Amino acid sequence: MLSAILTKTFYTFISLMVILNYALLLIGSMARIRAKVQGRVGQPVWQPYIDIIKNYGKRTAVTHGVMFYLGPVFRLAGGLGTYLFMPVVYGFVMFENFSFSGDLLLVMYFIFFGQLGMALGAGESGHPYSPLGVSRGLAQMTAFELPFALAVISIVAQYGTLSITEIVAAQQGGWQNWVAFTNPFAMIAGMLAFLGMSMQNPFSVVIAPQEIPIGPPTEMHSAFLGMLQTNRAIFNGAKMVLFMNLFWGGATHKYLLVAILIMVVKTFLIYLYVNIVGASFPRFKTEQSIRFFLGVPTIIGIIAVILQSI
Amino acid sequence: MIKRFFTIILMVFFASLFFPLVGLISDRDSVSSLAKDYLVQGRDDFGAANIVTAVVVSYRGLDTLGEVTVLFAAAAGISLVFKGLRNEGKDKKYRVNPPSEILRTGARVLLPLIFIFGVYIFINGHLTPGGGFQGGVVIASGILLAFFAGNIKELNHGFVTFIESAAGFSYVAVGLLGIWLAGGFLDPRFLPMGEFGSLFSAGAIPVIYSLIGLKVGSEMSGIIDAIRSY
Amino acid sequence: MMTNLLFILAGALVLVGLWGILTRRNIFKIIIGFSLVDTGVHVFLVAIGYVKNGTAPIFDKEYSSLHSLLNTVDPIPSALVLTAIVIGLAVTALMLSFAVRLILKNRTLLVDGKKELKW
Amino acid sequence: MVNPVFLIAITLGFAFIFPLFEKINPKLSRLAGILVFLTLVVIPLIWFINISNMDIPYIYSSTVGLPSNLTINLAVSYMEALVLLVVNGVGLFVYLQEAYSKESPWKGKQIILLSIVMLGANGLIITRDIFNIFVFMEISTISLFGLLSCSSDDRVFEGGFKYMLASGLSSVFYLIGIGFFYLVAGTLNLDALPDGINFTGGVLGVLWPLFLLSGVLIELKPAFANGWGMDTYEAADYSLGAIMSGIQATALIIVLTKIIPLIESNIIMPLLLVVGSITFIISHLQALGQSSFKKMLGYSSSAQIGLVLIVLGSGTNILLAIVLLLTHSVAKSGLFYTGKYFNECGSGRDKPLLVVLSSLFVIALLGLPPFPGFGAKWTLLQILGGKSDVFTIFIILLGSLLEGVYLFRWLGLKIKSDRDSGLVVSEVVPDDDAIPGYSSSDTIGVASQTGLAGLGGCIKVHFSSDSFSYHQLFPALMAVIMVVSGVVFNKGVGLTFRFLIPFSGILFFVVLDLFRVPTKFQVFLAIVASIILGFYVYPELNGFNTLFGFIFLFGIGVQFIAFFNRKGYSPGLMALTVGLLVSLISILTSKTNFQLFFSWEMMTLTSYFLVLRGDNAFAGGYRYILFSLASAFFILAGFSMLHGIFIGEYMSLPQNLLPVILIIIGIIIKFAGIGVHIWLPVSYAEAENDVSSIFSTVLSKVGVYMLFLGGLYFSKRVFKGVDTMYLLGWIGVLTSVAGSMMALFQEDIKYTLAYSSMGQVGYMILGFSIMSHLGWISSLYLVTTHMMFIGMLFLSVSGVIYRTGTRLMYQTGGLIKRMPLSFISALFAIIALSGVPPLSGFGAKWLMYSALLEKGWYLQAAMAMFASGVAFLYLFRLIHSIFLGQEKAIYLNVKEAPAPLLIPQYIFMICVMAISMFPNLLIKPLQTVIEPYFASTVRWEGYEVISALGYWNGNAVMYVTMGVFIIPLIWLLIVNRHVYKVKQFNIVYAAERPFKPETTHYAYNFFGHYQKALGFLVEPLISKFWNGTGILVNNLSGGLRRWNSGNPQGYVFQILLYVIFLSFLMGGTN
Repeated sequence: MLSAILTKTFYTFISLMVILNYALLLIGSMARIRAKVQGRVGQPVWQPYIDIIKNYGKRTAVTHGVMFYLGPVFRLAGGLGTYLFMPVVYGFVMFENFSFSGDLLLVMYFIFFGQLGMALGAGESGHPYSPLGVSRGLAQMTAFELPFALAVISIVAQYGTLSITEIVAAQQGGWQNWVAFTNPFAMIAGMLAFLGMSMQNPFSVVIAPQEIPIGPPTEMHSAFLGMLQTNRAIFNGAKMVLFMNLFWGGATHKYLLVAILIMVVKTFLIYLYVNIVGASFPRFKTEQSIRFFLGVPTIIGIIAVILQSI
Repeated sequence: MIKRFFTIILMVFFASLFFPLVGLISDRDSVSSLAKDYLVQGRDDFGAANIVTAVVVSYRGLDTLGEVTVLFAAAAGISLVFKGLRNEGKDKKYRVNPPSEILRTGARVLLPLIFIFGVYIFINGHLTPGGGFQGGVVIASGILLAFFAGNIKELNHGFVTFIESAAGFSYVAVGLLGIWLAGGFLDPRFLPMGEFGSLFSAGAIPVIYSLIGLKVGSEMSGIIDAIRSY
Repeated sequence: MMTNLLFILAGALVLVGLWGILTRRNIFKIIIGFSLVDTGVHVFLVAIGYVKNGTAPIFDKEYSSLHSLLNTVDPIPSALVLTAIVIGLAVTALMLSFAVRLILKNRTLLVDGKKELKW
Repeated sequence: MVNPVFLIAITLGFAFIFPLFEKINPKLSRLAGILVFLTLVVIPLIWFINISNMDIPYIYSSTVGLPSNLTINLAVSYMEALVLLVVNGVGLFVYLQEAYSKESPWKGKQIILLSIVMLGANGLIITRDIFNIFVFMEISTISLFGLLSCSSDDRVFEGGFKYMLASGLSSVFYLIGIGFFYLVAGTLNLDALPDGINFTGGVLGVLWPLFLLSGVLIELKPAFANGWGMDTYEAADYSLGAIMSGIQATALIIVLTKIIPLIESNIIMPLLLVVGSITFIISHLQALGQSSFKKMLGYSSSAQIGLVLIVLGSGTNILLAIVLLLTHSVAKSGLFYTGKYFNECGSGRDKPLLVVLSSLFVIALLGLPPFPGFGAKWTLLQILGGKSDVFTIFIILLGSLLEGVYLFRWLGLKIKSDRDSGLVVSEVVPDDDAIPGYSSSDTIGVASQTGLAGLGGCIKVHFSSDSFSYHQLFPALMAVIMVVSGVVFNKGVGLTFRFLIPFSGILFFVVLDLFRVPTKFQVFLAIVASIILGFYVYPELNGFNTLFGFIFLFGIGVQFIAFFNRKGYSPGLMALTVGLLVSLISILTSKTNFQLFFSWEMMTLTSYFLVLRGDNAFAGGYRYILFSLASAFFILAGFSMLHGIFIGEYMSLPQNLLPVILIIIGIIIKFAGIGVHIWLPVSYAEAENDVSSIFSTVLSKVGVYMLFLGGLYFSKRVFKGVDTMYLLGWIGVLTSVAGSMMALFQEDIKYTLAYSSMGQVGYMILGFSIMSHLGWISSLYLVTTHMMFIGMLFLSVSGVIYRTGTRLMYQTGGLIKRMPLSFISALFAIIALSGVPPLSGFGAKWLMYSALLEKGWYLQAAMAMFASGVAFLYLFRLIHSIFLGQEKAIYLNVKEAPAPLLIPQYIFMICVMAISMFPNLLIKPLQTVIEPYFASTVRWEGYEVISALGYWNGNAVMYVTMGVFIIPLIWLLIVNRHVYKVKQFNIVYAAERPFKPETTHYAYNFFGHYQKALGFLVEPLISKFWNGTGILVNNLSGGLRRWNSGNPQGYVFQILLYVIFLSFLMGGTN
């Protein structure tokens, strides 16, 4: 029993390290690519590491109250949880995480956990911009949840299971078995929803990071911000892994390293896609993005569901 | 105009309801079986020469009691109506012209006759056409005349009320006596039947009719007084 | 024959009375109309009691053989009419007294002169 | 045995002798009057007892002591004795009220006339002679006219004159009718008449009874020829209204029952049905638009008579008609008197007894329990349903609903507080240019949503010196008698004694109120009572009933603790709440449809009065009761077609689709499905806080219970090719979307919560309608857990409202520092409610989605997910606006919510946590409950529940969550050792200090962008629809009222028209 728990803890640690480092590098490299596209030099690839370490290293911090203090914890717990309830690499116990605790529905709902905690922490700061960002973020979230949910439902209908592992298993045997090709409408709806989920450019009104300090993390600094950044990496990674598992056949190979490599490639491409879109389109207002998600992506999602149910 | 038109249509409808119905009936050859029973037994049952009276006072005595009550209630109602008016302070006195000589003299001659006639009518109700109501109304007409001729200035309310109450109550009491002494409510046969066709015959029918006469007379006088004193 | 004539009379009285109620605007005329209707009904009731060649149902000592007994008119409608007349009288009297109050209050003889109660 | 003639002799003798008597001694004569009127009650009572004990069909008396065919006869049977008892009782009541009235007591002629009125009524009831009926009819009308003239309103002469014309005409018709009857049958005796009738004159052969019938019918004031009566009602004194509708109309109906056998039944029955239906509906509609209370009651009387005519015409048991008639008689006269006292004293808040009485009379009038009219209506509808007479059922229920519309409006207006505008306080965000927040303290207390005056929402009832007067004693006595007789009668219809015992709890608490027992002590007793009730009913419950019994008892029992927060007296509060609990439990223990419906209506009524206790609750209560009534009537209509088979025994139920649809529509209204939801937010929001909490936690589940009770009976019914459950499922999911969307845009926190609970109930319905094992589990799981977390949330919010005195969220802020315990409770509730793992709410979501996907209801699943996302939005807004953000200056000294409010929250929280950790604590029992209905489709592996599609291990989720939460927390604590707490305004604000908290607190119109995007979805179209319906009905009412133009000649015209109308009905078109 004890050894099992220890093993599990170790595996979890490995799994987390992999995703953390990978996601940080991914963010750093993507920032650099984007800078190149815009004709700038850009930050070094390891800049996210620097930021995180710097933030954790700050000696003074101010707090606005308990909830403010706990907000980043909630947020990080949400990210970690989301990640840990998913199998990362199909077929390896080490990267199975805690996916036995629950199925796809658990993952989808656990996303809210972090959102809520963060929102609460931001709310207590008393800065008006924080709840403003929260309200925008939540509003967008409900909107892109709909096409995403439709896509997921379509997949569930397709394979008759809610278990992520089984969904991945069902996609094995060649790219032609991937959901992206067996159920393209679901994939389109899901990938459109993913744009919103990753809060990149057309849908970046939530944090609007570079211009003015608005958005939920307005008042966050030092270790709080460090945690948020850690989470951002893990959470992003988790989301991309989720999408990879759902639409792009997951990552599997008989050798673990190859499997991880496959995951890296696939998630990189997914992230690249997000960034290409982000670099190409201007930002939507909140109501515009809500209308967008409830428009075409939702219709595509409905088509996907209908196609699966008949 | 349109109202008239609709009224006419309504009338036509009514006529077409009523006339065809009555048109189905022609003169009857005999009375109904119930009436036959009354005619045959009426004399033996109550010894009343006037069968209508027997029906009114005895066979359908309850109707008559009700009839008295209706009159009583109407009198009470009318007095309340005019009392309300008096209470509203509209008691401006109309100047009443003094009665003329002819009226006064005529009244002096006629009044006793009227009263006697009234009493005669209700006492003889079981023998001849007439009865309590007719007699009572005749008496009330005498009172009216007396008012006009100035013979009475004010009606003695206590007295009238007393007559009214006592007569009414006695009527009910006579009815109850019928239960205890004879066959049923308002059964007049607890008094001797007497000789057919004479004044003191037909059991309590003359008594009842007298009570009715008194009551009606006083009620009608009350009504006259109520209207007059406004 | 006699009965039918009386019926026609009764019907005519009722109709004339109703006409009066419906078309006259003077309250007293309406009440007169009502009296006419009432009278018509009384005539109708009396007519019902009519028997061909009947006499009044009042006996004297001689006039009491069974045959002649049955040659009278029906006494029941007469009795009913007696009651009905008195009741009609009471109603009319009360109606008149209400009319007096109404007229004094509205300061008009017209029945629809001042409608304070409606709907 | 007493001779019936004594009734006449006594009243008449008294009337005749009274003038003399009064001259001698006024006081004594009035006492004698009591004696006489009492005798009038006692005599029928003796008859009644004797007839029922000794099996004598009749007490017969012929006057004059001659054979009965020669004279006028009087007869009293069971029915007459009963009617006499009630009518004379009302007479006694009127006498006591008027002869001993405070100002202008009746004397002299008035008392005489009153006894003559009684004489008339008694005579009408006992006589067996058609001409004698005429005499008594005239007696009663003429004596009434006499009494009319004493009214304080001198318009009465106008009304009276019209009445006289009408009644004169009707007596003319009646006389003509007598003539015809005598012609045809040769007798006037009612017992001999049917044998004597042999009139065959072709077409006319059916028409000749027309005049007699018209005479009686017109006196009964049927619509559309009743304006004269209504005008009289308006101007006449209250007492006369009571006489007219309580005594005379009743007696006249008895007359009608006497002449019905004289007319061929295939003519008279349909005629009565038509006439009754027209009167019932039109009069109610006309009553709807009345501003005069008396006239409204007048129209209502006319309509009630219409109902009795319907019953007579439908050929069902005549006793039902009599029971309805008598209930009406007593209730209406009682209502006339309470109306009178109300008019003398204005608002009813400080007249508790009067409020109670008028409520009871209104309830009795509507035929709601526990009054006899309820059992009678029930039986009637059962009989009609058995005959599949849908049209008559429809008419009866529609009319009753219309009646509810105006009676409850009146009642609500009387009960409402002085600051209640009677309108629904604007629920949505005001225009952009309105300045949110308050600029000075004087705005507090203006809007009812704010206002520190409403602290604790205590109803301010003062027992002033004139709160009770001995005059109200008689109506009270009447009400008590009615309740008792109602219980007796309803017991006869099908309630068992044991079933009724718990309801005595209401009485018990009323008595406590009368003795001024403080609320706190009553609450204690109530808790004890609910425990006793639990033990008492536990053995009777099984399956669903146990579960719902737990929810009801535990839910309400725990929230009783919150009532400890009340100070002083809250008259009626505990009686009503305990009544609500008892009715809910009785719903569970019902074994027949009748018991079920009885409890259902009791539940409706007690909860309605609980709503009305709110300070601004008129509109809410009004909507609540109207929709509840409509719902109840739909259910009633459905029940009436089940042929008496209990809805729980679905196996033997008939296969007819109509009752299913009717019952389901009723239930949809009750759980506020989309389209019929407008009653819910207002009533939940405007009830007192602790009461709304009970509503939202417990009462909202009762509709769900009904669905489960009907269970499989509702399923597999195909409506136009679509499974009814499929439709219900869509209604459920749309309700949840609508509820969540509307909750999103409320500034008023209670509205938010109300809409939220509407949305959540939508999920429960969705789960039920899936009709699978998993679906039912999800529904029941949500039912149970929702009770807990909405209770936490509502009570937490109650604490905030209690402390701050405002319901508008943006006015508060930053309260986390002042009310941390409330915040924690709210936080947990929100996590659970929005379905975020690891708390129990996720279990509900998981079960539901699994069930939906298993069933293949994909689009519904997506909608449900969307709705739950929206739910997350408003929940965050709620907690943010209140507890986070900037503190307001005036709330700096706010204390933590009082303990009575906190304790139940934490009890619930413990339960929620337990269920979250160990979901099988709840799901396992649910499985056993559902076992008899569906085979299990989930299996268990330890704590892991596995469905056909997926799996969920609540225990593991909990541990993982704790792990991923605690480890970063420890990390943060290590890294972040030096933290400084900063002051409120120490924020990154462009290096400036923000102006003031009101402008810095981002809370007002929180989801403005959402409204811009999707606001069109929450356009109040449905409110507009219902408002439009209301306006339409009002206009209809206005139009119909205009028919009664007030012109005497117009009324005569109407009467003549009516006779012609009757002739058409009788003779057909030929």
